[in-house]
Amino acid sequence: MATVDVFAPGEALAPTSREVVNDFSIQVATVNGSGSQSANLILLRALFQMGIPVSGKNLFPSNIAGLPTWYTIRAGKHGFVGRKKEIDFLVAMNPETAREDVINLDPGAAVLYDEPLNLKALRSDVHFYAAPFDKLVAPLAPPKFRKLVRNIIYDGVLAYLLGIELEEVRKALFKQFASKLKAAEMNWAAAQAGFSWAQENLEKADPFRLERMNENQGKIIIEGNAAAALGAVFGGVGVISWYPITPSSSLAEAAQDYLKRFRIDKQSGKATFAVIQAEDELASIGMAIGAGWAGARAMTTTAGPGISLMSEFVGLAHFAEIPVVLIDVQRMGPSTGLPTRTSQGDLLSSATLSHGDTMHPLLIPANPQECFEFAARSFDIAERLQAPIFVMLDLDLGMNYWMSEKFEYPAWEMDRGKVLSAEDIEALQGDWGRYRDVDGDGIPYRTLPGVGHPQAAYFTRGTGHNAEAGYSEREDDWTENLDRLKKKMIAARKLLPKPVVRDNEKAKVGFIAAGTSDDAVSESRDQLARGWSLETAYCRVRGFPFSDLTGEFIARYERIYVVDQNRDGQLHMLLRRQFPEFHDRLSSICYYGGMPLDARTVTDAIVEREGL
Amino acid sequence: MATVDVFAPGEALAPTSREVVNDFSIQVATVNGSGSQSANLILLRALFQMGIPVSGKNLFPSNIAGLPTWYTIRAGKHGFVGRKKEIDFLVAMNPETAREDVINLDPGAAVLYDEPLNLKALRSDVHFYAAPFDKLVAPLAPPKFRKLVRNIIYDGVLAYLLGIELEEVRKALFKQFASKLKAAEMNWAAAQAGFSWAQENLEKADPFRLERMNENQGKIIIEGNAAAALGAVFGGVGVISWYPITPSSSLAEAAQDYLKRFRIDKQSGKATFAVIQAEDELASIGMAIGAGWAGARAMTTTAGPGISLMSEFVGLAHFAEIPVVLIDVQRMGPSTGLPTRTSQGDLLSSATLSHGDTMHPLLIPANPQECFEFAARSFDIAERLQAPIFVMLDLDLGMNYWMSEKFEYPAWEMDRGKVLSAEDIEALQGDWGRYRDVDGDGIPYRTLPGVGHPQAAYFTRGTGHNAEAGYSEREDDWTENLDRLKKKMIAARKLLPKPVVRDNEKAKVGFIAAGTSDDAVSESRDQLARGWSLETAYCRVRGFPFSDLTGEFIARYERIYVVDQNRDGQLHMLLRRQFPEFHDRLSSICYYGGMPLDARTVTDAIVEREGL
Amino acid sequence: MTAAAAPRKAPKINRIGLDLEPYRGLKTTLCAGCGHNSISERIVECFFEMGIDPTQVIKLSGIGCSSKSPAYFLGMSHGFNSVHGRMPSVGTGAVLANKDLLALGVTGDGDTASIGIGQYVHLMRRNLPIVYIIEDNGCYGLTKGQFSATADLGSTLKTGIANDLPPIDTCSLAIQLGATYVARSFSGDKKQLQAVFKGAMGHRGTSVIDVISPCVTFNDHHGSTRSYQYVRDNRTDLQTIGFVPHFDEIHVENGFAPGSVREIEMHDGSKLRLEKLEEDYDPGDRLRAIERVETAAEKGQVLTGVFYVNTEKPNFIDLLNLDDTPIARLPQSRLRPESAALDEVMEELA
Amino acid sequence: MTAAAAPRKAPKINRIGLDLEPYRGLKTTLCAGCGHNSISERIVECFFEMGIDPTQVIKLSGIGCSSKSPAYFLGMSHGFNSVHGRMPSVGTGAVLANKDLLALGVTGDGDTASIGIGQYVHLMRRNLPIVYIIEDNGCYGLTKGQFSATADLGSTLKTGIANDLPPIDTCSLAIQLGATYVARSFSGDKKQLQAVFKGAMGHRGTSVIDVISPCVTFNDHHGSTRSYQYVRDNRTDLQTIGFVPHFDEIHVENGFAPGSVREIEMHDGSKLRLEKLEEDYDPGDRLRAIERVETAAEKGQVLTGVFYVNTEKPNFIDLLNLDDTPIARLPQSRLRPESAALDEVMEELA
Ligand SMILES: Cc1ncc(C[n+]2csc(CCOP(=O)(O)OP(=O)(O)O)c2C)c(N)n1
Ligand SMILES: Cc1ncc(C[n+]2csc(CCOP(=O)(O)OP(=O)(O)O)c2C)c(N)n1
Ligand code: SF4
Ligand code: SF4
Ligand SMILES: [Mg+2]
Ligand SMILES: [Mg+2]
Repeated sequence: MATVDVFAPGEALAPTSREVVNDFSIQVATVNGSGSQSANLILLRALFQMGIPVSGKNLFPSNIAGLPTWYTIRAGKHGFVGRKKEIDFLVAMNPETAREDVINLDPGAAVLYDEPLNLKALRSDVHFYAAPFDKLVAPLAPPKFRKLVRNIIYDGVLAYLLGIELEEVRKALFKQFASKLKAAEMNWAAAQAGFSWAQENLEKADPFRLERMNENQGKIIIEGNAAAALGAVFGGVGVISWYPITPSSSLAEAAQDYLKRFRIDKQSGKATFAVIQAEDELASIGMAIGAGWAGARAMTTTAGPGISLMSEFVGLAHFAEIPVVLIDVQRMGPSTGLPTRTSQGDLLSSATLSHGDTMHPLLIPANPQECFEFAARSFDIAERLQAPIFVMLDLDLGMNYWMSEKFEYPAWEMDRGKVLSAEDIEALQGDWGRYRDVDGDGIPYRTLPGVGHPQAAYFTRGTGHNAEAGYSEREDDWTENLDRLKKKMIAARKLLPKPVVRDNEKAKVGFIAAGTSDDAVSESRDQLARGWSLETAYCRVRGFPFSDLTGEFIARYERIYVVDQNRDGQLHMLLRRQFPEFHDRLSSICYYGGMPLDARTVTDAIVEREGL
Repeated sequence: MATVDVFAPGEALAPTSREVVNDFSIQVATVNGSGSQSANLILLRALFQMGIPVSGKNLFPSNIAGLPTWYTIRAGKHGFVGRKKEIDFLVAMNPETAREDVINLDPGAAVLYDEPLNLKALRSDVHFYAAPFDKLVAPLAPPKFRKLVRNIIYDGVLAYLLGIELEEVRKALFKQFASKLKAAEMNWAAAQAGFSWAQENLEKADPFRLERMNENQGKIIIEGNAAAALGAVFGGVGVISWYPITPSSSLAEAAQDYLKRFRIDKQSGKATFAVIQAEDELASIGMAIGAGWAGARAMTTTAGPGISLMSEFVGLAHFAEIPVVLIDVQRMGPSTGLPTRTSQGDLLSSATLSHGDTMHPLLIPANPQECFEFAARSFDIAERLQAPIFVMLDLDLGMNYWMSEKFEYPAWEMDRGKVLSAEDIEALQGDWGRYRDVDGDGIPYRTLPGVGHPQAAYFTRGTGHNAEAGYSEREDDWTENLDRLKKKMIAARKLLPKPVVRDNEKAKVGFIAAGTSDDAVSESRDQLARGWSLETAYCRVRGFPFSDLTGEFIARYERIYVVDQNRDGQLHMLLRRQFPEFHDRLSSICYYGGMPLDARTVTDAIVEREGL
Repeated sequence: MTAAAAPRKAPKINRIGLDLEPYRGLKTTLCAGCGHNSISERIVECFFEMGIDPTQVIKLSGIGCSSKSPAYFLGMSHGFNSVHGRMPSVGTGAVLANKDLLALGVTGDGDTASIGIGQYVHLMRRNLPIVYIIEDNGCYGLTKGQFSATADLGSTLKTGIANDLPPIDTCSLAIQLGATYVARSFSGDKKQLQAVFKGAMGHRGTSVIDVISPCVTFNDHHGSTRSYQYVRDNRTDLQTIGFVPHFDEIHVENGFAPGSVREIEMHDGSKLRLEKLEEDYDPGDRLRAIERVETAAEKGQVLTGVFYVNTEKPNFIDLLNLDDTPIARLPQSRLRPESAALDEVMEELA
Repeated sequence: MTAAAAPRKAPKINRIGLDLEPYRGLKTTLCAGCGHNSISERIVECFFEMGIDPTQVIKLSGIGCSSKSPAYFLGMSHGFNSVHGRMPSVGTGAVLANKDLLALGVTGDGDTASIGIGQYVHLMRRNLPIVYIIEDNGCYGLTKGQFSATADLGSTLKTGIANDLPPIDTCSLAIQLGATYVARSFSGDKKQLQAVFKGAMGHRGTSVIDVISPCVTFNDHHGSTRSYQYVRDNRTDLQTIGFVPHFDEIHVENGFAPGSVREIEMHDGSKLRLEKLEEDYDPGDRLRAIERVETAAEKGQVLTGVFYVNTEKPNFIDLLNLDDTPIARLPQSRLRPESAALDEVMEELA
């Protein structure tokens, strides 16, 4: 049930006059560990430099080398660069998947392939270009480098076929191999060779073409993990304890690199941070909690299995009221699941992680800028609330390359929360209670170990306690404490980023989505408006518990579709939990195939549900 | 806002002619580790033997010796033996709490106290009896036994004051000290001494009295943990791996005792079971999963912190479809919380334990019979569904003494689920797939390791797999598998115990509750009917996901009060999740003070909400 | 890509009448040249040559490149690729449920010594009958090469960063904590690996074999102490190891110098023949074994050989005194006590 | 109930001008006679006598009777009673955040050796500056007396059931894995305990002190190897231990036979004086130490003394090369890089 107009399958193909400019997808099918990543990034950068809105998404297997990998570049002249479900231009380099890759194409697509694969015979309704990569690479590089250089050749061929400016390929290439000039030269020769060969041997027949635009002024290209890492660094993180796990490892590793660069004293060589690769996730969250308790801005990074392992400790941090940041780069679960596929499957488990009555604030960024900002702000929120805060990225956001505005320097004062100094304690003559609700917002005051005042100490515990932090099993102490914790979490709403609301006076239908569903929903709204004249409103939530503004949004529209990248509609569930009165307006659209969500999937669902 | 008629506080007290027979509460306040447990159990048993409906609840601190403990016996001639909020007859043996204990009494209550405590001065509106326990004990036992024997004396005094038949005290006492005849004799002398002294020195002034009934024919007294342990033994458990944690340790320990008694071959001395005290909860659930995978009926026992630690492994068992039983004896969380207080705080976290989309069936017993039956049945359900099954006891049910009908021998055939034998595989000529949905119920077939057929093996994993158990990262394999798992969990409803429904044609108001809320809700319904003429219906759910019958119940009543023993209304949340269309009928009554729920708390809430 | 290939000279049919095929697994998806692939090949050979019924074997693993490898051998055996670092508990449960199966655990150094060290320690204490192979590359292969807890002091990452924490020696720990067959070998030494594996297969107690198994992608460079080159340059053999299968009494694999050989009879009747290279080394002496292994570590030697064997100590199944029929195979009549038993208890509680 | 009471002869005011009161904690809620109470008393005395500022100490624990005890000493110090078995990670984080604090971990044998052995092992590797006291009663006191993983082979429960798994020796493990001050003592030996504690307080690395601390309620009976009686009957001292505080150079606590005394200078300048009772024992020899401890275990000796000291090895904070100001005290200006730094990165990514 496709919603974009297509050829009838099997129909033979004549060279087309219809042109598709700057709005299509290119997919390169290779084998991982074969070094195609460089070639793909150069392609991505070249388009970026040509001022075309673009994104690059890597679909890779959960192993190290030798298995199929697909890299997809989406050019989107209207600014929509979410995944496109259909592949328009395929570069088929992998013998293992080439057949299936070609068969899955929509008619009218184009294929550049490695000549020996002989794909042309497979169907007549797509455009084929064959290139003899082995032959081309032979004169360019000594045998041991050929595997890598070979891939750069397709960059050159594509440059010719799609109209990518060769100068931009050169710039991107030299940026990519900045530290290895020799390799750069060799690869640049390969790109040129590909281009020349194509110029002489291929005849352009497909409609896909790129041309310079002017959309990327002042923009950058970055993965969400690197953006969040930078956010943590500029947010003043002090201690990062982590355990390697896809897709979060690169976040901790990037943070470590940036910290080494910017947070080591030039004179003394000494560090204002500690990054610890812990022995597992129980240890990494334990260390972060210990550090948060002792007054450092502390965080850990992980993915689903780590969240599960951290469950007991997060309950402790919640109940003992210790600031700590957890960045969860969500991958597809349950269990070990699909470690290299994206999902929003940890929303529910994170929001109520641990046994007993708990609730934890979530921040849900949708783009690198928000990764940066939310990571930086998460420490303020954690220290203000004295609670664990989850920053919910996902694999798509974290590991793929996104265009972004440049990040704004965090000009705000850090909020270190309600911390009493020795002078404060002195002024209070020691009359303070660690868990007293002095301000009526449920948030108590704390002291840091070592503050040095004889009346500053208190005893932290996960067991029942009274307002003075004394051990207590009394019914009234317990219920008062739990009530205060609830109050505090309700107060949390105000500290979290507000939803991004796109009202629409003409609309009866609204969307609610979070995180990386944004691209697909935005593009789908465009498709619906243009293809079906369906006007829609849109509220992108960015924090849980949800803002009142979200409730007000729901109240304004008759039918709200909540888009989730998980099976059970976890965002939908959390919304219904907080806004039960609107339960019958909220319906759920779930995608859980592990690919980045695409607009067509959303549009198809709406078309069906709305009976369009 | 009390709902039972009381004296005006402070009003002086005349000996009363109003008699309260067989329906009141006795509380013994002592210090733990002082051996009062025996004295209290003897009291409980004596009442039981007198045919009076009775329960005994121990309120103890989370330490080993030296802190205040309260033992409460509830006699309930109408069969309501849930906790009574008011203490009617206090035995004050603990100097540390005596003052507060007395002050908290309602007017008209009675107090037996240790003479030196001199409590009489505290107020004039309760009945006091002072006994010189030290003086009385001196001639009865050598110094080192006096601490223990002293407590038995209050049994004797109470026997006189309340009309407990001394012969029943004797029987209970000799049962209690069955293996230690010397101790029995010494204690029997103490009981008699208490009785005689009271006879000679006390004048009965309070209204509370016990007299023989005939309600306990064929009944037993047992803790829920022992009942569940028996259930596991008769359910055919093969491997129990556990880690000590209050309040579940006694379950595993009782199971081990029963297994040693009934499941060791008399001739060979060999065991048909293995009980392993693991090194922690990650290991105990891992062992149980390994055993379930290899074909044994396997279980683990734990409490909230353990549930949190088991989170990752439970996701594996869910996703790899391995039968395993988890018994969670719930205590008060979050975090270490109140280890010796009861709650229903793990319903939500257990139902969706682990990251990603998961769902796990819960069985929620309300009494020892159900503990027995559900524990036994849980293995059938686990093996039928090939999934982790949670049996949700709580501290009140697990560790306190309950009257019960005798358990019925499980006459049903064990359901070992869809397991293919070597012959089956042969007949299929090896054409089977571990995760194929052959029967359309979402439940696949499995083989056990060692079954011996060359085509029987498959590879179990927590990563993505296809219907043949082959590793797969394909979008279609993944979504089909997740869809099947969902279908399976929906099918689970039919395997779970149906709700106990008490319809009421005259009622517009209904209750939904689960587990140990039963006593309080049942008694509250009686109070509401008699005190406020409010007729109510009642549906006690016993499994999650909920039966359709529960949905139908909700549809029949205008206003449904969902009673929860946790702060956030977890049962209420789960009901709203499954039956969103009824969200506005369902309102939530939550108690989370850690005591066993009492009727008055429920009644007070209804009276207020219904504006009675 | 290398399939777990057959040895060249192996006989076509083994003593239980099977050819090599049933012992093979799927095509490996590990990197070409990965030490783990060689280990898979040895496993295929050893089970074939010993004539063990593959349907009576279970393969257990955690998470990692190494932990994937059970898919690449013994395709007729049930396999369980569990969660990261917690395979020992899963294996324990499986063996409790069915003590008649031969349990083969294959895991990584990260899986065992980093996240998994707690379960490892307790597994050793129990002396559960299991063959526990650590494919030890000193790093986390599957997550792209970070240090694991067996990385040596000073060993470097590809980025040049040096490890500054002392390694956990899984062998000396195993000996200390109660394992009863402990060896270290090298993925590149076919002969030694075979002898050591076969010895373990005949042992009914916890066998730990730490196999140095280089990660060609992330840890095979100069500066790494787990590279093929480093192992070749720094390897010290404790013994020359021969093996005489229980079904083949006459055959002697090596011509040993008389007197210098120590023969150990395993539980299945096979004999491990250790030709001493270090004069007075006694693999029955627990304290000496620990000391020798620790000394090697201090000196930067890659010491290989059978460090410790104890065939006397009762294993966990012995301690539990389990019924002859495995628990998993017991019928309802043996699992559910008679109704008289319930009556008895009810009577007591009445 | 015993309060953590003062020593009788202690001077009234210590060198930083405090009396004993600030070193005390709440009244204990442990059983009367519990070994843990004696340890609390020693902690109070040692911190008082060494004149350590209690506001610069943090107390860390897991869950158990032992782990409760930090509430009963050093009331002026921040305390953190965390989760079962995972105190090492919490302590690590706290020390990273504020390296200037003296970290005192107090835990049980169940907390450390059963559920916590994984974190324990990794703590040892890091040589984090922390004083880690194990209150070792061979059982789980708080959950009513089950065996822990340090219970000796054959030691019995009150029910008569004997332990059949080998114990984990936390000391030999600590030495093997990298701890740099490792001792065993007895809750009933006030003098030894004081010297051993004070030595640890002056050490900047991981100090492990395994204190045999009988559980009078569940594990003090005949048949237990952790009863007061058993320890008295089977105790062997490695040394007689004296201590000279750094602020008191002249004072010599014991009259040692000349030549037989080994003096070790701790990081704070205090001196530990070990009068050798076993001739050639050298607490600097890692392998000998492991061997001696393991031998004692095999013989059923309760060996006490300072087993191993290494004041040379860099600790975890040294390795991290942290700024002089503890991370927790750094102002915003030092935590947030200048805007130029962000500009630089943005430029690279443009
Ligand atoms: C709970 C959890 N944490 C982290 C991971 C990520 N992870 C996968 S494999 C691996 C390390 C494997 O290292 P090792 O056991 O040495 O195996 P190798 O790949 O080196 O053979 C990690 C950390 C995971 N799968 N699960
Ligand atoms: C995760 C978790 N599992 C189990 C428990 C229950 N528990 C509390 S204390 C304890 C054992 C403590 O033993 P040990 O550390 O030796 O301390 P002791 O009481 O003997 O001093 C256990 C198992 C818990 N609190 N948390
Ligand atoms: S990454 Fe290393 S360990 Fe993993 S398969 Fe490749 S070579 Fe082997
Ligand atoms: S139970 Fe044992 S360990 Fe706990 S306080 Fe009592 S004596 Fe001490
Ligand atoms: Mg490894
Ligand atoms: Mg203990």
